[in-house]
Amino acid sequence: MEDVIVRYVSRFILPFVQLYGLYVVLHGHLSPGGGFSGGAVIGASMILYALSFNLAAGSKKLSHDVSSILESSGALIFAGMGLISILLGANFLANRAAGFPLGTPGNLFSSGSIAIITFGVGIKVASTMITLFYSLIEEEDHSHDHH
Amino acid sequence: MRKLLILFFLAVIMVVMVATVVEMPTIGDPANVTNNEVPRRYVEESLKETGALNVIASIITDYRAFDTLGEATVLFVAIAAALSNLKAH
Amino acid sequence: MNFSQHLPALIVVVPLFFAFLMPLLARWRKQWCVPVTLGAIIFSFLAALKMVFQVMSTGPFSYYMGDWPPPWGIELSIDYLAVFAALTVTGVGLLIIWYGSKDLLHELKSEVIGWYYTLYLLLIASMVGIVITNDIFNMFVFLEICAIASCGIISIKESRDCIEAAFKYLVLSVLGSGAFLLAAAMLYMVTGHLNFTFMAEALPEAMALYPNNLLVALGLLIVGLGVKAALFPLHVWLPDAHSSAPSPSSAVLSGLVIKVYAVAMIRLLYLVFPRELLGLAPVMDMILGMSTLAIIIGSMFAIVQDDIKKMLAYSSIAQIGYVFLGVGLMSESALVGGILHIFNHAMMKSMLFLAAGAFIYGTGARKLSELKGVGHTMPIPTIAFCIGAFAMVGIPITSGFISKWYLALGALDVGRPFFTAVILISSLLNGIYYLPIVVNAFFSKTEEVVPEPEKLPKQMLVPLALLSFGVILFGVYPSLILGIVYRAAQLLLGL
Amino acid sequence: MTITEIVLRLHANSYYFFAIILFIIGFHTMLTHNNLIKKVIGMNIMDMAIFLFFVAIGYVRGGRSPILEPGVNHTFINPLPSALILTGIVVAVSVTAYALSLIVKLYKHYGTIDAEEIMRIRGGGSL
Repeated sequence: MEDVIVRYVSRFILPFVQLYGLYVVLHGHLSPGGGFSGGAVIGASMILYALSFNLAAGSKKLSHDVSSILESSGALIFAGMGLISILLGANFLANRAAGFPLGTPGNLFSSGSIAIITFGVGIKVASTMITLFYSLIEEEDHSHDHH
Repeated sequence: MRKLLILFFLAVIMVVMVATVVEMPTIGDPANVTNNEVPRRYVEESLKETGALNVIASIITDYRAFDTLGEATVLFVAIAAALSNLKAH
Repeated sequence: MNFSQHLPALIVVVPLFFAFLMPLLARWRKQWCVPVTLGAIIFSFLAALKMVFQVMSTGPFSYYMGDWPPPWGIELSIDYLAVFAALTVTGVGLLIIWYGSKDLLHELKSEVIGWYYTLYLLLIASMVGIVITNDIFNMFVFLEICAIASCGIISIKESRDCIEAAFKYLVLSVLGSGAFLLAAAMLYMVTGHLNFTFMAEALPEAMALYPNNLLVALGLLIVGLGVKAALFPLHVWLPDAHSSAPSPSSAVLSGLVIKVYAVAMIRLLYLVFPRELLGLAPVMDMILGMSTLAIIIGSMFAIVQDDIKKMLAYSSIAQIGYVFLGVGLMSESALVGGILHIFNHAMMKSMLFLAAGAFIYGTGARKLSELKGVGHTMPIPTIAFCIGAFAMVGIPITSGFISKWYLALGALDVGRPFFTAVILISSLLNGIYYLPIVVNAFFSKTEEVVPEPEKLPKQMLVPLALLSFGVILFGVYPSLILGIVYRAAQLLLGL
Repeated sequence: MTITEIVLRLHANSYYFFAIILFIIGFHTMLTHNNLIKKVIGMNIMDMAIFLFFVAIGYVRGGRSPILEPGVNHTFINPLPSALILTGIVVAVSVTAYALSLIVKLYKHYGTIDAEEIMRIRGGGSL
């Protein structure tokens, strides 16, 4: 796609979209939203980047190695928090019972494991969207090469 | 012929479902059986028990976090299945 | 910190954790994939074994996820049926992937093998999750993981039949999950709970107010899980999916995955729905009718197949009929037979599929007619296949006989000898399609010179030998597992 | 039950009613269209109908979305169905992504995404 307006506008709004996505993820325990919605916003911003510039530029920003590390780490953070709860003497995925500090309600750093898990889910969702998008698009390119 | 059969089949499903909708408890009625001690505790105690203002967040990442782990796993399995399928051919 | 009290969570989470790690290992430490996969499943198997002993000595117990007690949090319920099914899944699953560690190198491209282990671990974890969870929504989530992972291990093979079969399977599974979720919504609406125990407590009261609602929910559940378990008229996806997949996938899909859905159905029907509701509509008679048709028609389709894996797939449709026959008869012996058949058929059918995989590995032959004289060139897989075939027919001293025996007894107990006759006829039909293969394999000599088959590695022979040993062992000493199966049946029937 | 009563009940439970209609539309799309992409779209419509149905269970008249403000008392809706459906949506997305990847591959192997055409190429069976 070689559209000047699309490129210019998306270059302008991309940072805001990503910042907003990050905001939604980090404030998941305080306001509407959370890991899924925020992760989806971040993922969508990367897809917008790839669509308005081109695929090569997009995959240069996020290589396959990095995206597969991100995918695994998002899920591993989640499962790891559960295992930490067990190590702390509570049941799997316990929060208050495992002694995570709940902090002052309303603060950014509050509610123990919830914030961390939300962050992990955010990473997971964003990287999943990006990976699926790129792998489907790349497949399309390959089949064009074949024919 | 096939179309007619499908339409008949769907009509039967629809009649059965609509008949059950007629019998279902009214939407939004505070006396419904779903408004029992379960959501009450979520709404009243979640601030004290989880420290999160967003009750939905406290449910999906604390009270029922195992579902959400399952859900992250669904995303993961979708990636694994899709990528393995795309790479295999 | 007492580690063993967390086994119910760890049995699911450890395979999940290593599945998350697997893509990284596949990228940078390829040689670790197999040991890590085997290690994770061995851990789950040992955990299941430990829980079996724990349940047998101190009775069922539950585990609260996140320390939230049941109606608020998710409860894992470790009862007799759950540990029995978990032991079956992890034990047979371990042998299958052990076999697969060599066979897959033959069947798959090297860059996707890491993904195969990922999907396999996720599949095992989700199956264990389905059988031990006590929460309907949690079960739905695991059903979805299981559905996608089982399609994934089909479509991973480089063949267009696999893709097409996986797509058909996926669409029907999703329909099934949709029906399941709708049923869960209807049950939640009238009970206000998602936990099975609390639901069961609230249902008698709800039944008086909303009987039709519950009947529709019950119908949706049976259709939803029936599609996934390939209960007779809903089986259309199974033959293609199970025959085109790589052999380890066929073994796990036919041996374990469809059984897990049957276990889920057993739990819901017996532990959640009140008996009076089952009396309102002839639900159990419907299940009996469907399973009878499955047994007869599945066997008949199997007779006319020429492809060995397709024949085994059709035979699975017939065999899942036995399980549902045990569910529908509502008598203790029949239920024991049904639950026992889950275990026995898991072993027999995985063994048969693995043996068929070994034939394909060694000679490349898939057609039954090409397997003449294979007993002389590949003795161990052929002997395993024969033992499996005998067990399928239900010849004494094999485990297949025991489960059929209990099913037949159960049918007589409730005064329905018709179903005993069905079991006898189907044994005959099984004989018609299994025994010629056995005879051909050993006693017929082909005129042409057969090329020497490829030598099978130890990793493929040992699991086959262990499975055939198991089939004989549990045929001669059924009392090894009958104790837990009896207790499971008694708990389910409320005796 | 008279017709008026039925209509009144359906009006009171209109979300359930329309969710069922949407479900039937999705199911119809899935059954009648040969285009595989349309089948996937139908699958999604069906899933969304179920989600709508489930979320409607949680509504409480006059309730607000369950974001707490310390010190202020409101009536809230039942948060449980909403939380569950958040999970459900992600499940539907994953299934769709995988189904689309399968369709890409089917297109590559058969050169078409029409179910009947694929069946004709394979010879027999039904999708």
